[in-house]
Amino acid sequence: MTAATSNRLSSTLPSPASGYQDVKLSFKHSPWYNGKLLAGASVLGLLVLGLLVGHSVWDQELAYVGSSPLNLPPVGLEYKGQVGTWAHPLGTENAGRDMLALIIIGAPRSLLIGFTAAIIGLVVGVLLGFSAGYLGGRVDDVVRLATDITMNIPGLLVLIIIQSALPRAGFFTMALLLSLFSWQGATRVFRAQVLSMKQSGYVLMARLSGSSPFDIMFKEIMPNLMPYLVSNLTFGTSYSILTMVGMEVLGLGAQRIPSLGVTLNNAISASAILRGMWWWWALPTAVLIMIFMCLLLIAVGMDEVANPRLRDA
Amino acid sequence: MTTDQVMTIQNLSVEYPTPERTVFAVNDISFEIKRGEILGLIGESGSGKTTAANAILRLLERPGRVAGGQVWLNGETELLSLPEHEFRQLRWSELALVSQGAMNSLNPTMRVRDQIADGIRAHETNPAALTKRALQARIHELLTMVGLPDRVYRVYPHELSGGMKQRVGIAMAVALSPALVIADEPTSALDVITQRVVAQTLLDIRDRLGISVLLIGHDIALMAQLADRIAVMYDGHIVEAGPVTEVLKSPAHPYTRMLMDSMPSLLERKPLVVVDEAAKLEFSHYLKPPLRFVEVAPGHRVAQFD
Amino acid sequence: MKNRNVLFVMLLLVSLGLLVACTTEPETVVETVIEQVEVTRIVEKEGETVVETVVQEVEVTRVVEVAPPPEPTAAPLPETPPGQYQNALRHETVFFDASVTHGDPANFNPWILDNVRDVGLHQAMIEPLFILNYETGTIDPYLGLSMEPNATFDVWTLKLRDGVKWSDGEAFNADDVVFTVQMFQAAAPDMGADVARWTASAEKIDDLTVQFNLTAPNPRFQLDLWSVKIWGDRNSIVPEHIWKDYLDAPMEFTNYDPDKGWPVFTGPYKVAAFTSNEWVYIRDDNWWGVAAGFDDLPVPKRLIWTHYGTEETRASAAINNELDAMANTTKGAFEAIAARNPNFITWTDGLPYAWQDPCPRYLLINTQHPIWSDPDLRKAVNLAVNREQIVTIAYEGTSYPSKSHFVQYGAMDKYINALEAAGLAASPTADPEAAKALIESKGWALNAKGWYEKDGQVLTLEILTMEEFQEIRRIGDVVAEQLRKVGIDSQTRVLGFFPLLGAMGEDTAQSAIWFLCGGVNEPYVSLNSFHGGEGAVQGGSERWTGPNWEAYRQAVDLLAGFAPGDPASIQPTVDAYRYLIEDMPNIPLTQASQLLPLNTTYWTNWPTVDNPYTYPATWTQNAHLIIHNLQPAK
Amino acid sequence: MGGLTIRYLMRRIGIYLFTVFASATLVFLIARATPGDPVESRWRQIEMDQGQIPEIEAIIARYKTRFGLDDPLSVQYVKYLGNTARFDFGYSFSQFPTPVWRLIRRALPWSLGLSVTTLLISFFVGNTVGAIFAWERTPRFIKSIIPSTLIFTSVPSVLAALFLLYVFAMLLRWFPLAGAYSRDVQPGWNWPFILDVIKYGTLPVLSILIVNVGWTVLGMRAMLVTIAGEDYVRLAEAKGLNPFYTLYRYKVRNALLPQLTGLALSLSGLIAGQVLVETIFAYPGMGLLIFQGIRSQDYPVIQATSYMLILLTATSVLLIDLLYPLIDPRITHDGGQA
Repeated sequence: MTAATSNRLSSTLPSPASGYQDVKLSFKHSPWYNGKLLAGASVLGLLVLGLLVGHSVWDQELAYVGSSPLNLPPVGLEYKGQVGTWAHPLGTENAGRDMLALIIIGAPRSLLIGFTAAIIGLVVGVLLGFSAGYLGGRVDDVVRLATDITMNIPGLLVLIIIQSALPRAGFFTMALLLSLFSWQGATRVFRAQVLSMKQSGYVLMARLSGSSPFDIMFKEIMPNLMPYLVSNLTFGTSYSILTMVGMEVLGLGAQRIPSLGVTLNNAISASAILRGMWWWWALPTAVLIMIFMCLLLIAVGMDEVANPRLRDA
Repeated sequence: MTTDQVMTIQNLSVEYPTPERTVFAVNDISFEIKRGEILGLIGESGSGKTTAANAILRLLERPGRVAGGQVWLNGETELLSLPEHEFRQLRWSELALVSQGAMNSLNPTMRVRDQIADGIRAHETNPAALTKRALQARIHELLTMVGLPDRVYRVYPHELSGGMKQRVGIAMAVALSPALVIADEPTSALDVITQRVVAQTLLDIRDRLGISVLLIGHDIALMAQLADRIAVMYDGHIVEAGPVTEVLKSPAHPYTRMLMDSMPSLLERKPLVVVDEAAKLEFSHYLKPPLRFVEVAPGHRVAQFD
Repeated sequence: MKNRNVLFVMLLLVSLGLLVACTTEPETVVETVIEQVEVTRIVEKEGETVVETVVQEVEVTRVVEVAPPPEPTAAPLPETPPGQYQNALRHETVFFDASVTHGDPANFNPWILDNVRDVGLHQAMIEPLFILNYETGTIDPYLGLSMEPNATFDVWTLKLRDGVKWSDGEAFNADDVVFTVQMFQAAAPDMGADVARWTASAEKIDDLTVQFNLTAPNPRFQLDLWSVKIWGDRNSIVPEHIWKDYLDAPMEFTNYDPDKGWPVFTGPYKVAAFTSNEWVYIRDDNWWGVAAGFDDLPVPKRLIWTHYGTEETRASAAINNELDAMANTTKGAFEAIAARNPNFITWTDGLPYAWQDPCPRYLLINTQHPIWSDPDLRKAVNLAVNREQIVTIAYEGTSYPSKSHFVQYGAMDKYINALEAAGLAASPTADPEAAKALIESKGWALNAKGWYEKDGQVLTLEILTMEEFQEIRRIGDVVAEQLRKVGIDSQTRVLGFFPLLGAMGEDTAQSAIWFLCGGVNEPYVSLNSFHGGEGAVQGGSERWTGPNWEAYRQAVDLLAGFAPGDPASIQPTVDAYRYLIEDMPNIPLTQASQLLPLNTTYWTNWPTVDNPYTYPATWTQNAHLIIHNLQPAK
Repeated sequence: MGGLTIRYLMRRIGIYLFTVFASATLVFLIARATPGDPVESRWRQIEMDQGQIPEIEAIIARYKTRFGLDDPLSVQYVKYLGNTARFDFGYSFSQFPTPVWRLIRRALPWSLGLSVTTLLISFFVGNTVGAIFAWERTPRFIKSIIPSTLIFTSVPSVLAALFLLYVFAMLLRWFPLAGAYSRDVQPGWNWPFILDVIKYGTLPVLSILIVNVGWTVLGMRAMLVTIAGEDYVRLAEAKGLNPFYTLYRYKVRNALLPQLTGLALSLSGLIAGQVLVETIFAYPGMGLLIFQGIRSQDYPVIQATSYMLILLTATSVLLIDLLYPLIDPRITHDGGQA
C-alpha cells in the first residue's frame, strides 16, 4: 500500500477543492491522445505531406497523355518485355500517363473536394436540423419540406445535368455540387436527435432556468451531439469522395486535370485488370482505401474522444 | 450470521489512474448502515458521493476502479471480491438503486410494467410468483404502495410526470424487498412539491418494509427530513458523521459548517456549493489518510482538522 | 480497434489484389516437338546446281502458352434433332455480343429505327435485296438479282430472285415490293422517308420485276435505298399478306405473335426467345434458299445475341468460350483474351488487329469563332497534329492515320491515290516548326507561360469529346497535348453525346472530335456532309461559309450526278477536295478501329483480311454472309 | 397511440402531396435544363451506328410533334402534371414506341429485389456486428477482427463489383458473369427460376452490400455508445439483468430506431445508385434505365423513374412519420414531445 499511499499524497495536494479536474495535463494525457485518432490523422497527414512534397518535386506534366512511354510497369518489374524504370517509379498506363504524377495530382484534389463538400453539407445540415428540431412549428415545416423535396430528386440526375450544363466545373463548384446531396441526411438526423434530446433532463433544466435557445443549442445540446457531428463530417467526406469517384468512373466529370476517379475510369474501360496492369487500378484504389481508412479511424477516434466510455469498448 | 448492520464499508478507495498519476475520487472511507436506517451521504458535487455509491454497486465506469477496501453485506458477504455472476444474483434482490436522473432513468421504449417485471423475473426463484397473473398483481401492489394510480401499469415512461417517474423508480427498487436501497439524489430535477412527495414515499417504504436506505444528496433540508444519520463528504473523504439532529445542530468540522452556511433557501433550486475556496484550502492539508477521527458526542465523529 | 490490424488487413487486401493480378499472366510450358520443316538448299546434282526443297523433321523446343482446359473432343459430336433447336448444343450455337439492351424486346417492327434490329433481327431474319462490297465497290445481289437504271437515272428496274419464300410459305414477289413502297408513301416520314421522297410510283411488271419511277434522277437509288451500305438496308421489304392489315398505323404493329409464327421474314432463322438483354434465334430447316438452289442451310442451329455489361465482363465471357463473335474491344483486352484463349483471332493476324469501320474521325473547328475563323490557324493545327502518335497512343496501334476524310477501303483507293498525287493528302506526322511559323506569321507571340498570345488574348482551343466513346476521348486528349506542345492552350471537355450536340451548336464552341460515316465506295456522300445544305447532317457545326465554300458547293453538286464508283468522278473529287483543304474547316485524323475478336473454338471460316468474303462486323446486316460461311471447328 | 388525430393526418397527407408535386415539378425543370435537343440528338446518334439517314430533318420534325416538344413549356408542364398524376408517362423517346410504364415494369422488380435484399442483409448483419462492436462484454479478440472488415466500406462499389466478377465469375466460375437469370429456366414462381435468380443476384448484391454494411455497423456503434451513457442503461445493470437481455432490450432496441429511419430513406437512393453495378453485371434494373434515360435526355423516362423514386421516398417518409410513435413512444404526432 505504500506506493499507493504516496500517490495519494501527491494527488490531493495541488488543487484539492476542485478535485482532479483542472490539473494541467500534458498533451500525452489529454483526451486527444487517442491511438485511432492519431493513427488516422498522422497517416492522412503523411499522405497529404507526401503528396504536397510530390507536387513540388515531381514533374506534373507527366500526368498528361503521351508524356511517357506506354504500359510501363513499376520500377524493377517487367510487363510484356518492358522493364520499369526510376523515371516512372509507379509505372505508366496505356496513354502514357505517369502513375505517380496521376496520384500526386489526383489524390489531394479528391480529398479536398470531398472535405469541402462535407463541411458545407454539415454546416447547412446542422443549422437546419437544429432550427427545425428546436424551434419546431413553421421553421420545422419549411425545413422538412425542403429536405423531403430535395431528397426525393435522384441525385445522379441533378449531378449529371448540372455537370453538363456548367462549362468547366472548378474545385469549388464541384464541392458545392456534391454538398447538394449531403446536407439532407445531416438535417434529418440532427432534427431527430434534437427532438429526443429536447426532453432530456438537462435541457429541460436549462429551459426552466430561462437560458436562450442559442445557449441551449450550443451549450447543452451540441456537446452531446459531438459523436454525430464528427462521424457525420468524416462520413460526409468519404461519401462525397465516393460520389465523385462514382461519377468519374461513370465517365462524368472528366477533365484534363487528372483525378483518381478518372484514372479508375480509364483503367476500367481499358480492362486493366484483365491486362494484368495491376498498378493502373490497384494504386489509385489503394490510395482511395487509405484515405477512407484514415477518415474512418479519425471518426472512430473522435467518437472516443467525445465519449470516454468508448475508449475501452 | 446476521448482524445489526446491513452494510459495512471499510477503507473504501476509488482511483482513476491516468498515465501520469492516479487521482483518488473516494479516499479511504468507512461507514456502516444499520438495518432499517436511512443514512444520508451529503457533499458538494464532485465530492465523491456518487462514485462511492457506484463502487458499492460495482457500476464504476472505466478507467475508475476500486483501489482498496471492503464492502460487507449483512456482515457476511464481501461484495467487491465476489465473482461477477454471484454478485449479479445479489443485485436488486439485496441491493437496489433509485437512480439520479428522474427523467432518464426509465427506458423510453418499454412500458412501466415490463421494466418493473424484468427485475423481478431476473431474480425471483419461486415459479409461482412468475405467472403472468402473479406478476401483474405484484406490480399493481407495488404501484399502489408508492401511491401511483393503476393506469401507470400500462403506460410508457414519457406519459408520466417527473415525480411519478421517480416513484416508479422507487417501486421498482423495492420490488424484491432488498436489504439496502441506494437512492442517488432521488429528488434532484424535481420541483419542491414533488420532492416532498417523493421523499415521503421513501419514508413510507422504509417504514413499511424496513428497508435500509443510503440516501445520497446535497439537499440538507431533505436530509434533515429523511435521514437518521448523515455523513459529510469532502474531496473523497468523510469528514464528519453522526445522528442527523446532532450533526446539524452542532457541526464539528469547519467544512460542515461552511456547508450549512451556504445552504440555499428552500425555494431556490441550485446545487450546493461552498464558494469560499480559500477557507476550504485551510484545512485541506489535514486530509491525509489515514484520517484520525475524534468522537465529539455518542456516534458523532469528526475528522481531525487542526 | 487495433490500428495494426487495420494496416495488416489493408496490406492483405492490396496484396490479394496483386496476387490475382499477377496470376492473370498465362501459364507457359516449354515443350519439345517434332516439326516438319521445309528446307530449301542448293545441291549439286549430276554436275548441275539445283535448288531443292525437302521436308525434314526437326526437333523444336518452344515456349507454348497453355490454354484453359481444352474442350472435350469426343470423336463424333452429338447433334440436336430438328424441332429441338431451342436447346441446341454449344457447338451448334453461335454466341454474338449484343451491344445494347432493350427495355421492350417484344417488338419486331423493322421500321422503328432504334429498335432491336441489330441483335439478330436483321442478321438472321431480314434478308436484304442487295449488299455493298466494301473492297470491290460492287453491289452484290441477295433477294434481288439486279437493279438497273435508265440512262438518266430516273427509272430503275428491280429483278427479284426466283423461289424466295416468306417463312410462312408464301411467295416473296413484286407485290410485296410494291406494297412496301406504297406503305412508305403513306407513312412517311415515320418510315421510308427516302422512298417516299424519291419514288413517284412503283409498278409491278411481272411477279419478279418491279419498275420504280423516280421523282428526280438519282444515281444512288439502289445503293442508298435498297442495299446494305452501312449497318443495314434501310428499307426492308415486308410481306404484304401480313402487313396489309396494319396499313393505317404500321408504326404501332409490333410484328410479334408467336402463335401466328410472327415475325415473318425470309431469313433462315426464327425468333425462339428473348429477354431485355438476350435474343435467341433457331434455324428454320424449311428455308427457301435450299429449294431455290441459292445456298445451303447455314450450319449453326441456334444464334444467340447476349449483352454483357462492360468490356471486362465481355472479355471474361469470351475467355470462358461463352462468346463467339465480340463487338469492339480494346487492344489490351484482346491481348488478354488471346493469352488465355488462343483460339481467338481478329481481322489481321498482328497489329492493327482491327477492321476499320466506315466512320473515320476528324477534328471539326468552328469557322465562325473569333479566333479560329482564320484558315491559317486551322492549317497550323493540321501541321501540329501527329496522326501516327494518335494511332499509337489513342488506339494503341489498332488503327491507321487518315490520309483524307475518306474511309480507306479498297473501293476508295483510286480516289485517295488521286488526292495523294495532287498533294492534298494529310501527313501522318507533325511539323511543329511549320505550325509555329504559321501562327507567328499571323502576329501571335509566345507569352511567359508558353502560350501564343495576341492583343492580350491567349490562343486556346477547347476540344469537345464524347463521354460515351472512350476512343474519341482518347483522341481528344492526344490532340490537345500535341497542340499544347506548339503553344496552343488546348483542353478537352468531355460531355455526354446529347449535351455535346447542344454545346456544338453554341457560337462559343471551338472544336470537337467528330466522325464521318460517309461514302464507302464513292467520295460524294462524305464531301456532301460539309456542303452545308441538305444532307449535311453530320457536319455543319463548322459553320463553313465564304468563297471557297461556294466553289466547293458547286463542285460537290457536280459530283452528285456521277454513278457511285464511276472513274470519271475522280478528277471532280480532287477539284472539290482542293477547296476543302484551302479552308480546312476540319482536319482528318484517323480511321476508326473495330477490334473484333472472333472465336475459332467452335466455329471457323470467320472473315479475315486473308479471307475477306465480307467484313467482320456482326451487328450489320451483312452478317448473313458470315452466318452462311461459318463452319464447325474440326 | 401518440395522439394521431384526423387533423394531423390531413395535414401530413397534405404535406406529402405537396412534396410529391414540388419534386415532380423540379424534375420536370431539371430534365429540360440540359443543353441539347433530345429528338435531334437521338437521331444523330442513330446515324452514328447506321450511317447517314436520308430525310432526317423531316423525321426529327415529325417526332418532335409526336412527343409534344413543339408545345410551349407551360403546355408541356400542364400535360405532364395531368398525365403523371394518372401514372400515364407516355412513350419513351429513345425506345419509341415502348410506353415508359412497360420499361419500368420490367426494371423495377429486379431493382427492388436487389435493393431490398441488400438493405435487409445489411440491416441485420450491420446492426449485429455494430452491436458486437460496441458491447463492452465482447471478447477483445473478436473486437480486433471487426474493424478489419470495415475496410470494405472504403472500396468503391464499382471496384468491389469488378473484383468479385473477376475472382468469382471469371477465375473460379462459381457465379455467372452477367444477367438476371439463365436462358435455361422458365421465369415464374418455380424453384429452378428462384434459385437461378439468387445465383445471378449474389455478386451484384454482394458488391453493394460490401460497401453498405460498414456504414450500418458504424452508425449502430455510434448510437449504442451514446445510449450506453443513459441512466436507464445503468439502472438495468444495477438490476442484475441478463447482459444479453440488457444489450438487446435496453440498448439495441433503442438504437435501432434511427437506423430504421435510415433504412427506409436509403431505399430509393440505393435503387438510383446501382447504375455502376448494374452496368458491370448487365443487370436489367432501374439504375441502368435511369442512367440511360439521363444520357439520352429521354424526358418521359427521366420523369417517370424520378417520379417512382419520389413516391418511394415520400411514402417512406410519410409512413415513418405516421408509424414512428408506435415504435418510439417518445415521439408523438403533435410536435415531438409529450
